Amino acid sequence: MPVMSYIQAVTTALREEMQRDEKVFILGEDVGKKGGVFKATEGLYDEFGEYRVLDTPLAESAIAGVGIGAAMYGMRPVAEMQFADFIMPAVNQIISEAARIRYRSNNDWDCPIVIRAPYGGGVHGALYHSQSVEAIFANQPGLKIVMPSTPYDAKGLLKAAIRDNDPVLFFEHKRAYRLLKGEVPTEDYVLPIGKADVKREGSDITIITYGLCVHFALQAAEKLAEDGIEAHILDLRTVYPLDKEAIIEAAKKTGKVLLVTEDNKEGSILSEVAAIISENCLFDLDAPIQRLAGPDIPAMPYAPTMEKFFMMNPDKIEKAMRELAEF
Amino acid sequence: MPVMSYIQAVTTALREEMQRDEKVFILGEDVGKKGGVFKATEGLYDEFGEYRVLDTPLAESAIAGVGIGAAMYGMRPVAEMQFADFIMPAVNQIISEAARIRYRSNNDWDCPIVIRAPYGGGVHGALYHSQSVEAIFANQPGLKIVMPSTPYDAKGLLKAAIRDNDPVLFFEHKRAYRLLKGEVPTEDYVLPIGKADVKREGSDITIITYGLCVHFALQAAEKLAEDGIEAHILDLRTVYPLDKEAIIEAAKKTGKVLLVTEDNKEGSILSEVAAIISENCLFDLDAPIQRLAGPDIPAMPYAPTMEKFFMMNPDKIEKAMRELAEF
Amino acid sequence: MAKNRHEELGLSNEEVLEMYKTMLLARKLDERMWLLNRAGKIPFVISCQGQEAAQVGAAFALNRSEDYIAPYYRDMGVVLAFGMTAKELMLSAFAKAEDPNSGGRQMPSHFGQKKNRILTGSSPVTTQVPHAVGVALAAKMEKKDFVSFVTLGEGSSNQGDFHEGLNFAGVHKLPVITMVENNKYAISVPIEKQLGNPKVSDRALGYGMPGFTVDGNDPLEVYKVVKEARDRAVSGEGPTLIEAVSYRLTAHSSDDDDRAYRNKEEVEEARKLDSIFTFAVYLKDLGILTDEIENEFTNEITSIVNEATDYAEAAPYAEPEEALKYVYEE
Amino acid sequence: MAKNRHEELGLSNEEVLEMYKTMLLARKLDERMWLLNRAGKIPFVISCQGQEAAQVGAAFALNRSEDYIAPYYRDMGVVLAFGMTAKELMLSAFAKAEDPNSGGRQMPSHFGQKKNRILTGSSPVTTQVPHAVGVALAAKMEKKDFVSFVTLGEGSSNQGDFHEGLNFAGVHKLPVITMVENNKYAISVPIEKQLGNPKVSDRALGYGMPGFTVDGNDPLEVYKVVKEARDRAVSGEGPTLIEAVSYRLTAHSSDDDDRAYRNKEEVEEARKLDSIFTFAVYLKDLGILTDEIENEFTNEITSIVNEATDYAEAAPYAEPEEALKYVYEE
Ligand SMILES: Cc1ncc(C[n+]2csc(CCOP(=O)(O)OP(=O)(O)O)c2C)c(N)n1
Ligand SMILES: Cc1ncc(C[n+]2csc(CCOP(=O)(O)OP(=O)(O)O)c2C)c(N)n1
Ligand SMILES: [Mg+2]
Ligand SMILES: [Mg+2]
Repeated sequence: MPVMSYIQAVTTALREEMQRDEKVFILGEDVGKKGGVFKATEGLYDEFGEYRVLDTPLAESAIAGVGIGAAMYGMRPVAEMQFADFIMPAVNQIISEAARIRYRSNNDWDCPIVIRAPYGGGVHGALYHSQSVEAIFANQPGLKIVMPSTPYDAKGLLKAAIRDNDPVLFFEHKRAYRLLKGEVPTEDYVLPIGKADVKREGSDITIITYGLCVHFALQAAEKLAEDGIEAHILDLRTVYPLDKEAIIEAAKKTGKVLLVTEDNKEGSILSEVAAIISENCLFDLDAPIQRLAGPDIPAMPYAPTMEKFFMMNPDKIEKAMRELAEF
Repeated sequence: MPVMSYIQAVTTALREEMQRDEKVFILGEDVGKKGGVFKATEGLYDEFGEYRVLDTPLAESAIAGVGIGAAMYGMRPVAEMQFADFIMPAVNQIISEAARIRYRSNNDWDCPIVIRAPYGGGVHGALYHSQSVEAIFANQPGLKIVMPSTPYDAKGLLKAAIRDNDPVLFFEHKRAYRLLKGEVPTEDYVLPIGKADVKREGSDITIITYGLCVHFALQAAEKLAEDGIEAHILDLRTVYPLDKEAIIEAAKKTGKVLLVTEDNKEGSILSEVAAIISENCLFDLDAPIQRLAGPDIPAMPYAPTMEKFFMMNPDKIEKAMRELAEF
Repeated sequence: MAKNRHEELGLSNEEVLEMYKTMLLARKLDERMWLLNRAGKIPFVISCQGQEAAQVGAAFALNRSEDYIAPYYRDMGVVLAFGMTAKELMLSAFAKAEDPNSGGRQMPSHFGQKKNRILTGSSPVTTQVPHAVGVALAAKMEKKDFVSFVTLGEGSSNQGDFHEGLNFAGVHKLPVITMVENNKYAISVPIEKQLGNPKVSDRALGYGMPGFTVDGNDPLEVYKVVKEARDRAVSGEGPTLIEAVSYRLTAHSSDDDDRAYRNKEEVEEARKLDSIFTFAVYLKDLGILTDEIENEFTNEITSIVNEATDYAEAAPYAEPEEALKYVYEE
Repeated sequence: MAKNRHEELGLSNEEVLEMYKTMLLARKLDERMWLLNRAGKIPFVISCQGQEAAQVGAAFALNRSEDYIAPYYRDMGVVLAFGMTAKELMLSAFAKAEDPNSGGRQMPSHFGQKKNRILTGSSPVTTQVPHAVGVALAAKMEKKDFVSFVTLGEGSSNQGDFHEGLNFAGVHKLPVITMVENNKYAISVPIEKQLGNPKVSDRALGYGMPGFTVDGNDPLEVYKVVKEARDRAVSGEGPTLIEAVSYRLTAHSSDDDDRAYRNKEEVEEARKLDSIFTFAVYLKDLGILTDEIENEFTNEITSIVNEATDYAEAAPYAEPEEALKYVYEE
C-alpha cells in the first residue's frame, strides 16, 4: 500500500470520484489553474477541464448556493471553501437550504452536495485562518459533518461523502495536510459516515476526540503506555450526528473519560458528547467527565506565544490523561 | 406595578433607553411606520423620527454590518431581525465581526450592538418562522446571548443589553409576546447579563431551562406540587456564556436534573449545561441528567399535528418531571 | 378596437385565452384562500394578486415541459402554468399530508414539485437565485437546451444572494432568466426606501447581462421579453434580468394590515391597472373573449376552486410522527 | 516637459512631494517585509505593491484628521497617510505586543487604530463595506461633516456585503466613498472569471450613485475623483463608487506562487506603469523632484525602515496568557 499525505488522500479521492462519475464536479475559489491554495485540487483542472474544476467568483454564498442548485438538478458538486473561517457568508445557504431541502419537500427533492473546508490552527494563521467551525453547524438536522483524522480515513470518508445523497460538510485539518502520512489503498473503498472508530484499544482511560487531535492523543498515549497506562482512543470521525452507541461503549469501557478538541470549550462538540455520556452511563463513571479544549477566546492569535497557548498539542493531552488516570 | 405583556415590556425598554440616550437607535425591516411585524417598535417612529427607527432595505447582513459600523463609531444600535430564522445571512457579520472586534483590536475598538430577534414556535410558523437559533451562536466567545422568560426580565435585560459595551443577541419568544403578562416596574432597572435566576425553589428535582419553556416548566411544577413533589427551576436567562456557578448549585441542590429546551436536542444549549454538570458535580447526582427537547428534525412543520408533535408544552415537561422524580 | 399585439408574438387566440384563464384561476384561488383564512379555516395566505399577468406571461414564454423554475411565494400563476393543480395548491393551503409541495410541512406558497421541475423553495428570501444559477450551470455542463427561471420581489433584490448569483451567471453566461416582480412594496417599505436606484433592471449592467423593465400588468409585454431572453439563453448568449412592474393589491399577507403604511387611494389607483381587468378588456375588444367564453371560464373555475377546497378541507393531516421522516435519505 | 496637473487640483509642490514620499515609504516597507519573510523572520506578507498611487492619492483627498477609513489588507499607503507609523507597521509584521493594530493577535495588514480613525479589519473580505456605511449613517444622524472611506479588491466586490452595503448607502444618500482597487486578480482568478462586467464602476448605477473608473497608477487622477466624491458627500449628495485600476505587482501573498496562473511578460508589462516609477518621472519632469530631494528621501526612508525593523524585531511578544484578555469589556 502506498504511503501518502493527508492532502494527497483528499486529492486522490476527488480524482477517483470524478473519474467514476461524470456528475461529480468541483467549484470554489482558486481551485482551477492554481489547484487550490493548499493544492488539494492540483492536477484536476488539467485532467478534467474548466467546467469540472470551476474557479468561481469570490462569493461563498454563491459557491454553496450554486452548488445546491446543481445538486438539486442531479449533479454531484464538491464545493471548496478556501478556509473554514470563510464559510460564514454561506451559512444561510447551508443551514436554511442544503440541510432542509429533503425535509421541507417531503422527500421530493434532495441535495447531494459536499462542502470541503480546511480548518484548524497551529499554522500561523491567526484569528481568521485557524478556526474550528464545526460547532456552528453541529445542531442542524439534515447536515452531516465529517472530520477525518488520517489519510486512510480522509480518502474513504470523502468518497462516501461524495456518494452520499445528503449534504455533507467535510472539514480537513490544514496542519494535517502535510504533517500526517499513512498507508492508503489504491483500490476504491468507502468508510461509513456516522460511525466512530476506535483508534487505539486500552483499558485504563478513554479519550474521545476527532481530527488532528486524534493524532496528538495517540502520541500522548504512547507516552503513557511507557508507564503502563493504556488509553482507549475513540475517533468520532463524524461529529454530527454523533455515533451514540460508540460513545457510550467507549465511555463504559474504562469509566474514565477525557474529551479533547482544538475548538473553544463552551458549546463545542464535546458538550454533546458529555451530555450523551451523562445521560446514558452516569453510573458507569469513576471520574467526572473531563474536557480539554481551547480557551474561550474568539480564536487563535497570530503571535507564536499566544498561538501556542491556544493550540492543542500532545503535551497538554498527556498531562490531562495522567491526571485522569490518577483520579 | 403595572401589568404588561412580554412585548410591551420590550417596547417599554426600547422607548426608555432611547429617551435616556440619544445614541440609541433602532434599525431593521418594517420597524418604522409599521412598528415591526410583531409591533415591538410600535409608536417609536412617531416619537423619535425616521433616523432613530430606521426601516432598512431587506438585507440582514447590512442590518448587522451597518449597525456594527455605527457601534464602532459610538452609536448604540438595536438591530431587529424580523424572525430569528432570518439571522442566517448575517452570521458572518455577527460571528466574524461583532464578536471579534474588541479582541482582534486588542481592546482598541468595541462593538456595543444589540441584535433582537423573535424566535420559537407554536404559532403556525412552520419551518422558517419557528426556529430556535441560539445554538448556532452559543460557541462564539465575544458574543452574549440573552433569552428572557418574563416581561420583568425582558425589560431589565434588554436595558442591560443596550448599555452593555459588547455585542448581545437578544432572542424573544414570539409566542410569549402576547401570552405572557406580568408586573413590570415603571422605574428604570437593569438585570445582570450572565446570571441565571431561580424562578421556583424546590428540593426534589431540578429543572434547568430558558425562554418560554420556563413558563411551561412552572405550570408543570404546580401540577407536581399537588402531589407533593417540589421542583427547583433555574432560568438560564443568559444562554451564552453560561452561569456555571448557578448551574452547579442548582444541580447539586436536588441531585436530579432535567434540562428542557424547545430547540432540537443534539448540539443544543442543554448539551453544554449537561457537560458542566457532569464535569463538576458527577458525584452529587442521583439520576442520569435528563434532556427534554425537540426531535432532531430540521424544524417545526406547519401542519398542526406535526407542529404539536415538535413543540414543547407543560404536559411533556410534567411527564418528564414525574419520571425523574420517581427515578 | 385594440390593436392585436399577440399575433406578432406568435401567440394564437387559444393561447392568449389560456393565459387569461390561468391568470383568472390564480386570482380566484387566491381570493378563496383569503375567505378561508378570514373564516379561520387556514392560518395563512400570501397573495399573487396584482402579479398574475407577469407570472403567467413569463411562464407561457418558457418551455413548460423542460425548463426549471425557482418561483417565490407569490408565484401561483407561474406554478399553475407549470402544472401544479388547484387541488394541490389547496392541499398546501390546508397543510394536508397529500400536499405535493411539502406534505404540509411548509407554509402555503412555499412551492416545490419535482415532476414539474419546480425547485423546492424556503422562506428566507432570495436563496433561490443561486439555486437557479446552479441549475443553469448544470444545463451548460451537460450541454442541455433548457433554461432556468427564477423570480423574487424587488425588496429581495437587495440581498447578497441576488448579487452573488447574478454575477456568477454573468461570468459564465449561463442560461438563467431572473425576473424581479416589482410590486412597489416589501411588506411596509416602499421602493424608494428599499432601492438606491428604484429601477431594478439597471443592476443588470453590473453583471454584464441585458436588463429590461416591463409593464408587469401586461402579460404580452412580459411574454415578449421573457421569450427573447429564453432565445438568447439557449443560443449561449447568457442570462437576462427582467423587472416586471405592477402593484401588490392585497396586504403583504393575511398577517399584515397595510393601512398603517399606505393609503387607500393609492391602492384604488393601482386597481384600475389590474391585469385581470385590463387583459380581459383587451381580449374582449378583439372579440376573442366572448361573453359565452367568459361565463364558461367563470363556471369552470368556480367548480375547480370549489372542488379543490372541498377535497383539501376533507383530506387528512399527516400523522404526528410523520414529522420524523426524511431528515436524511431513508 | 510634462504638463503640471496638480496645480489645478489645488495641490502644492510640497504636497505632491509628500504624496510621492508616502508612496515610496509604503513600497520600501513592503519590500523589506518580503526580505524579512524570505529570511524566515516574519511568517507572512501581503503587499501594496502596484497600488500605492491609488491609496495615497485617495488618502490625500480625504480629511485626514476627521474622516474614518475602513481599509483592506493592501492599504499600507492609506494607513501611512492616516498616521500609522512605519514602526507600528513593522511591529504588526513581527506580531509583537506593542502592535497597535492588534497587539500581535492578527496577521499583518489587518489594520485598525482608533486614534487615527482606522476601523479594525478582519480577514473575511468585504465585511468592512457595511461598517463604513454604518459610520456614514452615524455622520448623517449626528449631522457631522466627516465622510467614511472604504476600500476592497475587485474580486471582493462580488460578495453580498458589497451589494447590501452600497445599496443601503444609496437609499440614504450617506457620505461614504467606496474605492475598489482593481488589480486584475483575485489570487489566481483574473477579472474575466471574476466579474460578469469587468468594469466595476458600472455597478454604481444599480445603487443610485455615481461611479467612476480611474487610472490607479495615477495618484492625481485618483486624488481628483476622491476629492470630488468627498465634496459631494459632505454637501449631502451621497455616496460614490470609484474603481482604481492598476495591477498586482507581487504574488498574492508570501504564500502564493503566481507562476501557476500568469506569465512573466504580463507582469513585466505592468511594471512599466508602476506609479513609483511613473509618478517620479512626472515630478522630475516638472523639476519638483530633484536629485537632491530624491537622495534625501531615499536616505530618510531607508533609515525609517531600518529603525522600524530593528525596533520591531527586538520588541517582545505578548505573554501567552495575554491571549485571554479582552474577549469582553474588562
Ligand atoms: C431573509 C429574509 N428576511 C426577511 C424575511 C421576511 N419577509 C418576508 S417577505 C418580505 C418582504 C419581501 O418584499 P419583496 O421582495 O419586495 O417581495 P413582495 O413580498 O413584495 O412580493 C420580508 C421582509 C424573509 N422572508 N427572509
Ligand atoms: C470571505 C473570504 N473568502 C475568501 C478569502 C480568501 N482570500 C483572501 S484574499 C482573496 C482574493 C481577493 O481578491 P481581490 O478582492 O481582488 O483583492 P486583491 O487581493 O486582489 O487585492 C481571497 C479569495 C477571504 N479572505 N475571505
Ligand atoms: Mg415587493
Ligand atoms: Mg484583485
